[in-house]
Amino acid sequence: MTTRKFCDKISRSTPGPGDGGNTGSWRVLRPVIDLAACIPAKKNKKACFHCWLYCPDSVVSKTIPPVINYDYCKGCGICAEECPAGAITMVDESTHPVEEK
Amino acid sequence: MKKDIIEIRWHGRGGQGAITAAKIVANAAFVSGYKGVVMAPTFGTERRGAPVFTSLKISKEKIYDLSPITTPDMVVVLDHTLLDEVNVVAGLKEKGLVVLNAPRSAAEYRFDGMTVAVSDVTKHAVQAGLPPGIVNSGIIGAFSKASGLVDIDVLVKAIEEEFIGKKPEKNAKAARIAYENTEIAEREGR
Amino acid sequence: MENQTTILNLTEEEFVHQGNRACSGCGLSIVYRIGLKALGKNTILVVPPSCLTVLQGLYPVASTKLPCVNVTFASTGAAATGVRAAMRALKKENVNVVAWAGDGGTGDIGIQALSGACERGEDIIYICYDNEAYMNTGVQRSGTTPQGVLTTTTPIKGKLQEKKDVPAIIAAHGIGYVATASAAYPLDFYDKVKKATTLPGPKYIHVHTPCPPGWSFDTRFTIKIGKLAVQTGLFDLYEIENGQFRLTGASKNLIGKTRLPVTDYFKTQGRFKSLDKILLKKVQERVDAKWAKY
Amino acid sequence: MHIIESGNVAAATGVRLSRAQVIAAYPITPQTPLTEKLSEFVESGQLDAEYIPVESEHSAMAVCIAASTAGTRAFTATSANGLLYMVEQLHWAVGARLPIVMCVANRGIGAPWTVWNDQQDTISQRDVGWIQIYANDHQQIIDSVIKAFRLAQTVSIPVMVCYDGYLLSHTYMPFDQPEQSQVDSFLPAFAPEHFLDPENPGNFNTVTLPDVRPDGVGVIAPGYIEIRHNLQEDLRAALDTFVEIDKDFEKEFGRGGNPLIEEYRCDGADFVAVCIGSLSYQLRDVIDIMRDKDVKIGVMGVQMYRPFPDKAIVAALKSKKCVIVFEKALSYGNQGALYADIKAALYSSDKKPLVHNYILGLGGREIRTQQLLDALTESCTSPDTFEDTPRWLGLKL
Repeated sequence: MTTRKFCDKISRSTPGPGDGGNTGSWRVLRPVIDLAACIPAKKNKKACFHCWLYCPDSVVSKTIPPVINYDYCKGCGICAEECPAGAITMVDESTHPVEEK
Repeated sequence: MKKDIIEIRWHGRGGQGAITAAKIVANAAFVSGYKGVVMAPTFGTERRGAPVFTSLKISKEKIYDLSPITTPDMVVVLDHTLLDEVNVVAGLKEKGLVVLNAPRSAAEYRFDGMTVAVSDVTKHAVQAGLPPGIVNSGIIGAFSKASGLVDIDVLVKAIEEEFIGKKPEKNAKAARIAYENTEIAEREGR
Repeated sequence: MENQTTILNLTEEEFVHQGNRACSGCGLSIVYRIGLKALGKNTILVVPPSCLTVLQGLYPVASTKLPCVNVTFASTGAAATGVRAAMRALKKENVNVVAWAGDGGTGDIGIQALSGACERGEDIIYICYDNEAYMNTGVQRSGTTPQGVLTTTTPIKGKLQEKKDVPAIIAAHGIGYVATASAAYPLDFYDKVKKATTLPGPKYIHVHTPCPPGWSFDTRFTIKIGKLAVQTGLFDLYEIENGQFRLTGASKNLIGKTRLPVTDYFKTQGRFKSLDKILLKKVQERVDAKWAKY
Repeated sequence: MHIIESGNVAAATGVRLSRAQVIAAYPITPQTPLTEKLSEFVESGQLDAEYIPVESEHSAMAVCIAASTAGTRAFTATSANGLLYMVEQLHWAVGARLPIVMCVANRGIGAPWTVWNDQQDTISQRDVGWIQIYANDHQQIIDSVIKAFRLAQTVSIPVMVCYDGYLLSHTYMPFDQPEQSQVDSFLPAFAPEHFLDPENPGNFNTVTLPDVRPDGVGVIAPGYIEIRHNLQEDLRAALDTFVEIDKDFEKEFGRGGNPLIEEYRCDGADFVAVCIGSLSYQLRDVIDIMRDKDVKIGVMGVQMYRPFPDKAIVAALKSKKCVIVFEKALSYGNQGALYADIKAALYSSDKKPLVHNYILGLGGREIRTQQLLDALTESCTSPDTFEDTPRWLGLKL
């Protein structure tokens, strides 16, 4: 009988990032953090992190200051909406075309 | 259709244990050298108290035909009240045998051209210490005596194995009492 | 339930990969991410068709770092039963067996298998994320769609019937733990999932997950709208533990206080735009009557 | 050791000896005594397995699918409408390549309700991708169950073991019950390469694209059509695999030799009756009667119906004058399914016998030996007079 790899017989996926591609390209608006207003950045200690908690795509880091992974950020704006300090603004992507890479 | 198959039809009521009785005889027949043994209950829904029948075919060779018995060589009737409801001798071969659990004597039951064997199994079972109404072990004794097909000792052993944990000695005793008290009325001509 | 978990002590370990196919601003994504943190590595997931099937990824890439079996729509509760039975047979007892299904997959097509699993007392956690319609197929009404909502199968008049109370149906099975939660309160949800991992028998958690495209609102308002559902008293956060009902978290804090009017919630979403004043009044009265009993 | 028991108990005993680990079932006549026996085996400790009394057949197969994906040997059983209720799951189990074994006590399908035997239930599932084995007596039931577990895990394809409802399921006859040690040496433990494992997480049965797609490191993974093509290839190869497994079985147990088709007095025969299931044994009596009258006739039982053993069937039938196919099912709106399959297989043969088709026994209509004798006599006397359409036997219109 034919021998073939088991995974040619079935659909068994293995974990990895970017199944949907670089979902950062979905973004229309880009979240930009104003470090002067951002609570953990301003206090220089672990605090707040609402942007990290509420991010549906886990693209915000729980660091001082929080960093957004724009490769995968879909630009939903929840972080901007939920930031208690109003430190995140959603900026039109078209004004930021050259900055990447 | 094959001539060397002995066909036995068992009549009882749902819940009375006709299937178990036929199964015990099947086991004993197999042990006695009948390689072909096929026992088939009524196909379909079985309801407690309603008339049921079970087919038992016995042969020295493997049996391939699983269709129900239509022309039995013998019929075994676990409950004489069935005689009013069911034509138990339907299709019974000429000079066939009717084994009957009934309180009256064999002479009182007449089936044209058939041999009738009667034992008051209901009574004998109580004598053996079983609760009233257990007749499926006792009837095997009457069957053994009347048919001569399978030895009573082999049947009693099969009864004891089947009734493990369910009063095997009393069931065996019921069969033996019935065996000793089976009255056979030779067939009468028309 | 006292919240033990805070943003600061919530684990940084992620079990969902970046760059998955969930819509921008997805309420499910939030609870999936947080829920898996609570469940941890030693977990097997059972997933029927839903938005989660897409979020999980297309062959051969998986967006979830946990083992998962995709199963047919109606079979989730039974499939979770099968995984648990296999774990017992293999003497792997310390694994969380978790079914994760949508509201249609739970309260409509999947309710028979779920009911069976609850009745048998299977040691599983069943999480239903409720976005109140068949979103994966493009927003058709489900049993859990609220009254008056516009969907693609209730396109003009809105849904005529009331929302099916699935957690109450499951609670009626007498299982040890039933809870509700909301994507807008992820820490509350985290603690409930965490508690479920410590309890025997069937555990059912029903979590409200706002859906920007299905409910017609801007992606940035997912949390705001989830909170409004709770603060207006429409969707209540509670636990039923061994038959004892108690409001929790933000719902508990509403007891004895004036709630926001339900219109505050309805006006935020396009799906409610056909609601008339008569129905609005009726819904407000229903909410008031419900809260009068709390 | 020989015991006299029902066909359902023979099946249950095969499952016990095969050490099934997860069993899920929902009662349906005439399968019910099988699941009753299995629950008794489990409760009494004779079988170390999880018995899940599910709330439907759909869920029974769901439990098996999940338990098998998790790496355990899974079993279920059903009949008729129960089988049809799990159809979606049948497809799922085979697409996921799970070695589940299922017994089906064949029963007619409603409406109208019938509890009695025919084979429409499993025959109508012939295109699903499950392997279908049919047993003709209790020995074949118990042996087939044991072989089915080995076959299923060898080829990663689920197997149905089918036997006639009531005629076999409820009938008692003697059969040899193999020793546990023999079964253990014949049937190795189930040890799949991939299973649900937190240490090596994978996502099973994910959405698969029409085309191939690279994974994260650039290795190309098959698309849906490749996966389905591989299933078909593996199913066809399973014919030879089953022949090999049957040889091993014969070595261990001294029984076997007819895994795909079972012929009786076909040597030198001009006419061959063909059918599936216990009817092929009932026909042996008829063949004997006709052979006594110098009619050159034999009977062939089709033991494995899917994958279809077309080569073996063509080799057995191509030189015959006439093949008479008896069926307890049909492809409604066309002909008997087996009849159509046999004709298709013979189409590529240089010699082509005449082929007749009889439909009989639907919904448990009793099949009398005399009827079979009459039908075969007519087929043998005037083989050229038959139209290419099924004749119905025993109709009382």
